[in-house]
Amino acid sequence: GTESDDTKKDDSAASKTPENNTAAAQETETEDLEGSVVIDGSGTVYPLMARLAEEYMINEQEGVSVEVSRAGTSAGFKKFLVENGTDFNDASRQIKDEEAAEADKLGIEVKELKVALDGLTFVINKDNDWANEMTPEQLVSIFLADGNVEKWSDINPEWPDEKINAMGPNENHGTYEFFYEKILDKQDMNSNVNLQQEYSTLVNLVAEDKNGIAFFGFGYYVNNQEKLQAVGVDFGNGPVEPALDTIAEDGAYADFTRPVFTYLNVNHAKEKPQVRDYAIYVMNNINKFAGETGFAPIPETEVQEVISFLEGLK
Amino acid sequence: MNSEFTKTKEVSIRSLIDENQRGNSLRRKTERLIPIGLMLLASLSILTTLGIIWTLLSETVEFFKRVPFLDFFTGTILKPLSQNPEFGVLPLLMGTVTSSLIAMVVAAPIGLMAAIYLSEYASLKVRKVVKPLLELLAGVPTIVYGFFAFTFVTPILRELIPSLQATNILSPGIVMGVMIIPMIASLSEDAMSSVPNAMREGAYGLGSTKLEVTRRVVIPAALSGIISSFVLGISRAIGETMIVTIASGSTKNFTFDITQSMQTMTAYIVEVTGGDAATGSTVYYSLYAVAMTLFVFTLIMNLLARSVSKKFREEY
Amino acid sequence: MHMQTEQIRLRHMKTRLLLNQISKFIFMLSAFFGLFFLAVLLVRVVTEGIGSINFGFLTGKLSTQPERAGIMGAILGTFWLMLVVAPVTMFVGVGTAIYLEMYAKKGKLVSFIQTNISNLAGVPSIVYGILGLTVFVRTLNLGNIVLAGGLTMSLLILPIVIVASQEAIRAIPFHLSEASYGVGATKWQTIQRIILPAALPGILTGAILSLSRAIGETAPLVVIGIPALLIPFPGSIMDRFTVLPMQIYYWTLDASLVSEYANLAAATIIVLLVTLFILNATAIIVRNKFQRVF
Amino acid sequence: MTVLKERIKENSFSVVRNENWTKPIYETNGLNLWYGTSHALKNIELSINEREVTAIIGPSGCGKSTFLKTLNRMVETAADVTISGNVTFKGNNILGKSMPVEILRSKVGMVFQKPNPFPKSIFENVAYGPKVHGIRNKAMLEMIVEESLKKAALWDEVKDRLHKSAYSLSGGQQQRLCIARCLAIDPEVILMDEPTSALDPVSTHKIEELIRSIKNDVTIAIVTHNMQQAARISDRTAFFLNGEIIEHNQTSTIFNNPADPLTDDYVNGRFG
Amino acid sequence: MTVLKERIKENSFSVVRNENWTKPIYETNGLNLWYGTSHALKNIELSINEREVTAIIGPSGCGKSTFLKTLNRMVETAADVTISGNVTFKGNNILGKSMPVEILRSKVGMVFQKPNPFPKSIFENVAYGPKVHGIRNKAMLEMIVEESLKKAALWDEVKDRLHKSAYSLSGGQQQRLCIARCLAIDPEVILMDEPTSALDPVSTHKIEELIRSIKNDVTIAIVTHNMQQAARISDRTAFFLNGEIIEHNQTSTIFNNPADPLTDDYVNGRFG
Ligand SMILES: Nc1ncnc2c1ncn2[C@@H]1O[C@H](COP(=O)(O)OP(=O)(O)OP(=O)(O)O)[C@@H](O)[C@H]1O
Ligand SMILES: Nc1ncnc2c1ncn2[C@@H]1O[C@H](COP(=O)(O)OP(=O)(O)OP(=O)(O)O)[C@@H](O)[C@H]1O
Ligand SMILES: [Mg+2]
Ligand SMILES: [Mg+2]
Repeated sequence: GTESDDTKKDDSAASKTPENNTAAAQETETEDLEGSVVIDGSGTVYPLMARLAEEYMINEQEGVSVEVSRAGTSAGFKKFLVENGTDFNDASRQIKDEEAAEADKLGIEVKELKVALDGLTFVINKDNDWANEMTPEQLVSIFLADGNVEKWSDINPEWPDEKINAMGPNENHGTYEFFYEKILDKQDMNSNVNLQQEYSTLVNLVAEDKNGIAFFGFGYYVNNQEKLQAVGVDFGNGPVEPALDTIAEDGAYADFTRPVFTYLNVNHAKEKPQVRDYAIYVMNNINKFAGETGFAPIPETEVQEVISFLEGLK
Repeated sequence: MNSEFTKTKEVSIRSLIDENQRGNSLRRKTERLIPIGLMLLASLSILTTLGIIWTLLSETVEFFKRVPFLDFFTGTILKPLSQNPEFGVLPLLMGTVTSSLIAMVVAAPIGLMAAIYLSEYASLKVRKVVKPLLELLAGVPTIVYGFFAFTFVTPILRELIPSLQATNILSPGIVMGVMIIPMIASLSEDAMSSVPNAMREGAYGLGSTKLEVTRRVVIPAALSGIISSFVLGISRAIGETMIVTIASGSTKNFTFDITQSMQTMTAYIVEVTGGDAATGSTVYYSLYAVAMTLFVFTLIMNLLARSVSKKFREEY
Repeated sequence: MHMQTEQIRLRHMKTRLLLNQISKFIFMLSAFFGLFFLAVLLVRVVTEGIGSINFGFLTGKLSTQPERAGIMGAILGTFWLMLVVAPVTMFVGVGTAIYLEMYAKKGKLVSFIQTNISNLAGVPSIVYGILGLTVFVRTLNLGNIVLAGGLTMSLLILPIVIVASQEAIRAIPFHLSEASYGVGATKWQTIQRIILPAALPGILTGAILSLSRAIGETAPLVVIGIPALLIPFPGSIMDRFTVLPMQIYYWTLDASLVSEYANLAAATIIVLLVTLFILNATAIIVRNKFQRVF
Repeated sequence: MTVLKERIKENSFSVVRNENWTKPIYETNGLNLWYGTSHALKNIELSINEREVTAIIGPSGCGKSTFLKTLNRMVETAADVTISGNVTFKGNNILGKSMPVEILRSKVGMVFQKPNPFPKSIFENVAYGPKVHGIRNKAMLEMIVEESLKKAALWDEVKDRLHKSAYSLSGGQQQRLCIARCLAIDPEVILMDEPTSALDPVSTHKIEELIRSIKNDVTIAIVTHNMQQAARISDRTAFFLNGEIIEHNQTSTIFNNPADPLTDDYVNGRFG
Repeated sequence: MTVLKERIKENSFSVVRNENWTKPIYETNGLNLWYGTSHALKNIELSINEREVTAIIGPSGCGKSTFLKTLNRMVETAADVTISGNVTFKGNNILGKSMPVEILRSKVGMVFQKPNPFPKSIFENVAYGPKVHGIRNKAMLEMIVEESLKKAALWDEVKDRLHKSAYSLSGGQQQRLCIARCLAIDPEVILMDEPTSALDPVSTHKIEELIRSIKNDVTIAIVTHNMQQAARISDRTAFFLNGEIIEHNQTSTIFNNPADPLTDDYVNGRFG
């Protein structure tokens, strides 16, 4: 109950600033634009970016067609880093060195736009009344190859003497990459962990399994709150529930928080007014829609920085 | 019309035809080109086969340069994307075989009995209604079956089998079986109705009941056709993709436990192509190796079905 | 001997007749099982999806907002896909069938082609997806456009169209060809004037049925990487596109993100099934209307 | 036709006047049959006498086979058949529900135009009937098979290869095998539908001999398009045309002194 | 057979002795034909005379249809047919490459056992032949259709519904339509394969009349299983058995005084 109230509050708070900015943006936009803006990349970021694109086409520029696809971060970069490639590439991770090098080679100037924050959320079954709060170490031990945890009682002797069914998204997902690199610190994952391609599968598995525990992005939890409960993580100062206000770069949930991005082809932004206009629109409105799609907003200062960079492109 | 007129006209018909025929040698020559053009069209199907084989083979060869042949076919662990990838295909084979077997357990008896009913028992009217309806069942897109298995059959099965997982191989297996029923029913029915009626009449004439005619005359005579319909059904189940993809998850379990999630070869292909597998990575090549295995599997099944049914056609 | 057999005969008759009755009942249940399943499936899908079907849904663009989402893009995509698949398969399929039935000497080559076709019909659709991905999308570098998807689908259903056309041609009684040859018509004249017109209903029926297979097929497009996303309505065969089953697939999976998507998926299934139903009904009408008179 | 009707009337009073008249085993009364809407048998009145050979002749499509198949209700295996009227077999109306077709058919054997042995061994073909009727005893079966094959004049030709496929026999042998298969269930009537029309002269001759030799035991109704055959082997002949009986009488009368000019035209080949 | 051979020998010296002997339009010489490995025609020596009706009789499967279809090379449409020997049509060997089959067939019409009109209108059926031979002129086509239908004695029955489907006609009318279709290309020979065996007495009679009326213009070879029909309408008769010609002679001789006992057996219905 409380979390969703928080969400709403956060929403209305965030929506203030964009309105001002939209007004500002409208001044510069004297003519009706047309043409297309092509976006591809991460499926995690897709809901947010698709939402923005829709709003843009309905409210701002009817003549511009914004196309959003979700081939995945890496596949998206492949379409991004070619001649006449896509204008934006959504990414649930930062651009890799090889990819950046490829961009240099092709003479594509790439600008990283951080668009939102995602909190890695651990979910358990609604009937699970013991593991509602855990420490990061406890959580990690469940997923580690040499964590020596098989049953709940291995973590806490008072907990049931039943096997834990750990699950998560498979290696196709940026979420897995983040979990493996940042949370597990690149230690081997327990081979018993049930890795799934589809988030819907994970949601169902945990919703039906009293001993299930899974991790994924906050968005998938927000939308399934009636089926799942989130584990409050005790980073040392008492348990913290993932929520839009705790998932912030300096929030209480920061340790399990990662940024998501979209990468802009600056050359295109210079050549095509609609691309630049859209980029500015995205940054102006990003925090308004982040909450709705299960992401936490990024600091307003960062937004302004990027906007002034974009306005400088002409 | 007077006969004088008729007479002259008659002559002119014949001479007109003869004249046209003389001028027709060009036409006859161009006619010779037609079969050549048509043959080119027909060869397109061979080209398709070659295309499939070439596509699969070239990348599969690359895969086996990286992963030893034996490891692939005897490995029980499949972790294609992990940091220490392992490429054992057995979990996928297990998933494929298990789901196909479940499907056949459902489809073979029901399909055969439905075929018997339609071919031997049903009145023309019933047949006229039931057959197109069964065709309709066969025409339902598999994605719909997948949706149905996942959102409806699994929850119902979980009421009966509490230990059943939300994604499991049992539910898609059963639904796949239902999907195959029309195919087996219609192919077996074809086989049974091509048993000459004379043979049935011979048996009826001796006072046999329908059941006896069916059991002792029709089924033995149609046996190879029926078996071939089963084999084709298996082949169809092996190649089915969307139902298992949606309803069985992507756990690469090497297990006999049908209440668990298992991945089939087809679902693996969907998983890998849907993901970020970079061209040139081993994962990318594994896609082709699995597809090749799948292709060979179904090819063997089809050839088997064909040779079985051929044998049967030779009988009369 | 006579008396003995007579007695045995009568003794067994009751059991035999009873067995016959029982098994008839079981066979009948089996035949109706599939239909029962079909009915449950339809009821389930309709109750779940009918509420979401309205004008906006049918004509609207795709959206992440369930109440705003429409499937016009997928409908148009399906339409454009058919515009590629239908002519390609008809041309190649009927041509191949004519060659095999009318011209080719029955021999090794024909039986090779025939075996090949029936094997192609048994190749899993996902393998065609890989073929399409490798050849059309990557090697020919067409990308995820209607043409690439259409050609892939064409290859997929070609064997069905060929076999259906062959059957339609074979069903034309030979005495009609005989009559035509008998007045001195050439082979091509006979094909053109007698066989094709008579076989047309059969060919069309087969073509429509295989088109409906193509409309419902998902796996190859998943492999090719057809997105079900925010893209403009396709306006030509060179545009990117999505189709109804892809939309169902994504909405089924994304239902964990937005639970209303499950209803949208069911609604899309209804649209898809209605489309297929119309096509099938057309096929049946064609078949009955031009019911063979010869 | 009038002659026949009178006779049937007489018969219903059991007044047997004709010296050649034996007991009728079959009697049909106002028999009509439709395939869908096409009227294939029209008001057939005909009786078939016990231990006689009745030939049924008529041009193609006149309903000969249909009539024959009505006698053992095989005609009902076709789709959408409607029958009205009476067909009595030994006094019981076979069209009613009273008698299961299986019992009727076990008493009325049938031989078809094209030999139709089962794809089984010669032995199994003959043993099929007894087996479905519940005879399991092996010695008994062997005895039945031997006896039936002997009656069908086939025993000597096949006794060394009883367990070979029936398809290894020639057409004429297959036809005799089918007759043996009938005889194995000891029928009272055998219906034969053009049994020799697909056979060579020698086989035809053998079958005709066979018919002559068994007609003391069984009643035979035979459809033939070969008028001379009808003349050679039958006691009575019925002439069908367009689903009607034009004439039914002693064979010699039909061929030499027919009452109806149509019969005369037909037996003299002026049509058909 | 000996009789025939002698006659052929005589004929090869063009010594026409018999008063009924007209010019042969067809001559076959050592004609053999195999379907695959089965030998369907064995060393056939037969000539067919111009403006005569030649009947071909014999039991089922003896090769009558095969022989007839060899005369317009229709037999080659079956798979795996091997032919050896000579068949000359007006002096040209038709089995060689010299004459395209289309030309041969435009001169040799064919009528089949089952009426086989095209699924088109009556008019289109008759106009089909002229059309494929390049006659486009509408008035001309109309004239040809009318004339052909008149010759086939069908005009009066169909003149008001020329554009109705040919399937709306009765079987007998359809058969006459098929004959009209042949006549429309003004053939020199018409081959008829049991043209009346599926027809009723009245239709049969009409077709026989028709044959009589056109035989002054065209040569006719007719296969029939109806011996009386052969006797009624043919000038000469050839008796086939197992792919061989047993006897070929004037019709009256074949029926009344056959040289071969097999012929005698057959025409008197002792087999077949
Ligand atoms: N199963 C069937 N369904 C519909 N019509 C039928 C069926 N069997 C026969 N007929 C029709 O009934 C009529 C009588 O057919 P039947 O087979 O009894 O003739 P027949 O005298 O035996 O001919 P034939 O000498 O050719 O064997 C024919 O017009 C035939 O077309
Ligand atoms: N297309 C074919 N392929 C193989 N064998 C054939 C073919 N057509 C006919 N035959 C065989 O050739 C032989 C002669 O057949 P044909 O049709 O000429 O006999 P027919 O005298 O016309 O018989 P019917 O009186 O039954 O019409 C038969 O043994 C037949 O089985
Ligand atoms: Mg009959
Ligand atoms: Mg013939």
